[in-house]
Amino acid sequence: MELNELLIWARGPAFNIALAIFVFGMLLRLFEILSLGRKEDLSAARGSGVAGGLRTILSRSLPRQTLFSREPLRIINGYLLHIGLFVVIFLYRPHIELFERLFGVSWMGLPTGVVDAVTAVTILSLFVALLIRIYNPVLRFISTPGDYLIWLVTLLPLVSGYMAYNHLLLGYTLMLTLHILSVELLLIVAPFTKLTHMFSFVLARWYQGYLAGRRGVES
Amino acid sequence: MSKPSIEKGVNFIKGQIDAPVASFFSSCIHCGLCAEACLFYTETGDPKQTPINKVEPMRRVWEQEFTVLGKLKSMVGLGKPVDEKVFSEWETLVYDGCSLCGRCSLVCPVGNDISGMIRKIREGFSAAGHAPEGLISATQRAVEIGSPMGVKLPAVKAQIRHLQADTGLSVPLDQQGAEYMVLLSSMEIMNFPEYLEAIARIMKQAGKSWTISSTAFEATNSGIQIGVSDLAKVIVERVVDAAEALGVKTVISPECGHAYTAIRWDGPNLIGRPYKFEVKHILEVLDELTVAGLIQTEGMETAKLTYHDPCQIARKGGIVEAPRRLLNQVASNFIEMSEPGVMNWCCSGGGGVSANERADEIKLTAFRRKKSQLDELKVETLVTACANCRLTLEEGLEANGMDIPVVGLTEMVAEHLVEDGTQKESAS
Amino acid sequence: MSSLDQIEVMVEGEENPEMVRSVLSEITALLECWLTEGKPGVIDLQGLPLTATDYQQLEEKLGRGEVSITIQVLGKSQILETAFPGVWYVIHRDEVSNILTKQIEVIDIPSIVLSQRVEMEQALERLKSDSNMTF
Amino acid sequence: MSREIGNNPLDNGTFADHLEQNGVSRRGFLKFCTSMAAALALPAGSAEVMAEALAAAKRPTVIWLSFQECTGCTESITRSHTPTIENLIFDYISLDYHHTLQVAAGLQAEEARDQAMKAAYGKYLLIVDGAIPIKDGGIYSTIAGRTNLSMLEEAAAGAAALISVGTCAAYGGLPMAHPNPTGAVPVTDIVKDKPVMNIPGCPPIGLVMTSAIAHFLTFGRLPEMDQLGRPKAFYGDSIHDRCYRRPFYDRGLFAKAFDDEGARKGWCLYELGCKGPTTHNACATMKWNDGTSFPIESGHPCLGCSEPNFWDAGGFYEALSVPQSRMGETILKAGAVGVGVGAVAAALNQRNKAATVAAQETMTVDALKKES
Repeated sequence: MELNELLIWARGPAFNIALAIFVFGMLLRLFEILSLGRKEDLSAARGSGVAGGLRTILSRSLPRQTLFSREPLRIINGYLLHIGLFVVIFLYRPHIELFERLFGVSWMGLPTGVVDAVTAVTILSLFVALLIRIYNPVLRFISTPGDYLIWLVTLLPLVSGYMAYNHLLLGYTLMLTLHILSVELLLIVAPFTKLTHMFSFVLARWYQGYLAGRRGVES
Repeated sequence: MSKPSIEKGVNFIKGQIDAPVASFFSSCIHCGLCAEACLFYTETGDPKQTPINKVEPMRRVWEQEFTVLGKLKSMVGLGKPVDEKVFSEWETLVYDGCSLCGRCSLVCPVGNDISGMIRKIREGFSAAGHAPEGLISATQRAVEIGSPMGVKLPAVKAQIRHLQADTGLSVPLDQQGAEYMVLLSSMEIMNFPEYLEAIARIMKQAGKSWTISSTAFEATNSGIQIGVSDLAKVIVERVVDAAEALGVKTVISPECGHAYTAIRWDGPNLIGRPYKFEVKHILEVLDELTVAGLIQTEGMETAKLTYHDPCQIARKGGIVEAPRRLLNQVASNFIEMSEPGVMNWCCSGGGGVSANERADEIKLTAFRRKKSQLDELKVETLVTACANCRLTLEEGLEANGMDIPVVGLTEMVAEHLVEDGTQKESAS
Repeated sequence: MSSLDQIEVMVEGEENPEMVRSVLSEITALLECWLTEGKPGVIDLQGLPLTATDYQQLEEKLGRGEVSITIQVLGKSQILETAFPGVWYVIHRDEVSNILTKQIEVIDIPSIVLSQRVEMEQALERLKSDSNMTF
Repeated sequence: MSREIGNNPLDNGTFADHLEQNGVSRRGFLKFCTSMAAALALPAGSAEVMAEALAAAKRPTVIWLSFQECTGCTESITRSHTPTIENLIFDYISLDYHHTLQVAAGLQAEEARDQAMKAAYGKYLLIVDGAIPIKDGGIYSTIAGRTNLSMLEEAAAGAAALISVGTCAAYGGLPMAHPNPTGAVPVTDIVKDKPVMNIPGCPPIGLVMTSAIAHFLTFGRLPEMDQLGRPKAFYGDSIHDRCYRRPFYDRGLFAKAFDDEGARKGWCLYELGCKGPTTHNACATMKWNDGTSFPIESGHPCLGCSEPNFWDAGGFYEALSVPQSRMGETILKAGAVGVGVGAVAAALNQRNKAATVAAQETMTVDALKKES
């Protein structure tokens, strides 16, 4: 009986709390970043900063040839992880239902079986990422406990969702509950860890792209 | 004047943190890809040389000073310190292990300008008394004598006299209202006098009025390399004052990478206002003059040669096509190095590394990257457009027993100018 | 009361040859077991997630044999031999023709067909007392 | 079930005798056992074992107590007006007390219950439908002046086992739904020392109950149950897993309105709020109304009526993946707080930085040197 109560709690009050913390935290972080300001660049511009900023926001999604040839595995794995997360989060019908409720817009989903397979690939890519983090000397050196925390926090919703759908280990209801709770954990943790990059990468790319754009440099 | 202190260092780092820096630290997910772009990592294999690690002290200051979470962490004693030990440990990473080449910034998937942050963090390290001796002395000479290598006006005048005597070319000094004001780097005065000759010949053929300022002939700016904006400002102001007093239209930055960055991009921000004149790199000017048909070249270098893009000129300065147009005009066997243009590998001596004797060893280790690039090509000549690159390359090649002459592009163009036969003969 | 089962419908739907194939392979295994060890086998078709299309396909595969038996007890029961001797459909319906169970039995003859000893003894007694009667 | 209760002439006969008297042959009996074994998902070959055990089973006493309920469960179980095979069991048991079905009323009825309890003390099967209010001493539901609570406690003391029929008895159901004004609780909150089987549903399927009783008669114990006390044979799978519309779910084809193309084509009802994935019941296989259909087949999403707290689990027409919280409101409120706190943090940051920059001395060459 406690199980269903837990599901109701997870879908109700707990989600509210997590969503509130997520929204609050992300806004706080945004204010913290923007408040530090940026000095106006007084040098004579050779190109457009705005165009450069916008271009870099997009262009940084593609790797430099030189880097790709040095680290193909890490880069391909990064793509798998991020595209996988995108598909799993935004192209799974039940999730779209949530976004529709939230934003009032809906879009096409993918067949559940496809999302299921993508989930498996995404989970796999997370484990590859972990292995790289452990075995690559640079990554091992620069990794902090926070990096391993966000790895885990990202993994949990994927695994619980996958296991719920495929009826593994625990009953569907319990797994669904764990899935929702793990997503809530992710929402709570995100604003206060490196997961902020889900939004702040736009700012970072914009700032560097703006600088490069003014100098007429490809970035 | 207070002495350097850790507190001062932290405060200077703090003062450098702006919205871009905050967004960079918020976005870094420790993917480690920047290391793969950094020759100080690829050639040493030392994880400490990972670019983002070099700004770790700045990240700590940012987190503790400008984020609520960081303040909470500090309150419960979880904040990581930024103390004497940290400054000592990071000093070599910040100065010796970075040529501010900016390659890391270009590969970062989230768009972090890491090399820009290393430039910023040096403000704190110099204020904390943790700048390298070599750079301090160079800066002292630049501020007090006027040139980091201690070159004074008489030396320049002597060179001008030699040049005029040898070639009959005139070199105007302090000519009011000239179109161009030409800057030199100390190295060009001391090591590569060919540059001044080349300029004189080119200007003569193009029929442009030009001048050298007796109060601001030096283009290099050690303040930028050591990371002290206040001193960089002092050095830039000399050039600005001279150029505006002479009423020149354009100031030409010499074949020197960081000098170009200092005068072209940083200068107006250091003095807090836009210039009343334009700043162009010599390669830009040459390209313009060639396109306008004001200078013509003849004959071709037949030697197999390649071009080394100086980081501050190409990756950070956006001048990539001009040198190639010029080269193709005077060389018939020009081949590209691997990863040319914006993604070039640094010579290993930029960003103050070459002025920092302590970094000699790591600089030579890092040079192996350039060496292997050159080994692939087997060229007879190496062309570049930065006196500092040139010196570093020459040293590196020598240390590796490689016999490849390094030539400045401006000189090479000058050698092929269409002139009357006698002069041509004597020049080549 | 009529059952929906009695309405003739043409089944349209997704084909799922996997299900039918796995049922057939289980039947094969059971028949082998009956022939070698003498152990009868049962498959409860209703316990399997078979669609109407699957049923139809299965029926087509199994075909019809020579024997078909109808038992009238607590509703109609049908015992049908398939084209594979030893493989039987045993379908029990209730008084209003709703299907109670639908099974495949693998045996020489489904036990429900056999007369029970107790009842045969009772029958014998009835016959004996009947034979005393005169016509 | 139109027989007289509490006055059965076959008090001492076995089940086999009972069948024989009703003209059911051994074949009929075997058929009955086959269908029971199939319903209970017992392994193949169990029908014969069951037949042997049942043949010798003694007629059990059954007492049925109804508390906070709507009689829907009784309606469901007695819905069939034609004699079905499961009725064989109902015909056989000695249903000694059921206040809706029994002929007796008032004192006479209560006496019948007392008698039955005394006569079969420790051996009878107690069936309960409805939740039990316990707030304020249980005064919110009484029968013949006695609270449901005391009646249950007394009856449970002498029961061999209990069956909670319907979601109210099993998990509290509607009476226990928020805000639960009467303090209703399920049977298992009160009876802790007897085996209790839950047959939830609003209402549950009749055959499930019959099969459970048949199991009790055959094996002398309740069938295997899950963590929520439900017989696994019937509640082991979720509606979703046994749903004939499941292929549409897998292909991502969903009806989005009750009258859209998807609905007409029979696509999955997940987005219309179907609780099939988290609901365990046998509707999808056993179906309702003599096997005619079940809610999803009739185009309506599963409400999840056989699960605990189903009344409080959010809107019936809300997809399972949609949080049951006012997300828009939460975002606005949290956003407002975030902007407020963010503005304060931003102001502090700006002051902090401005003060730092203002306090910086202009750097000179001498300031670079540690010792001089």
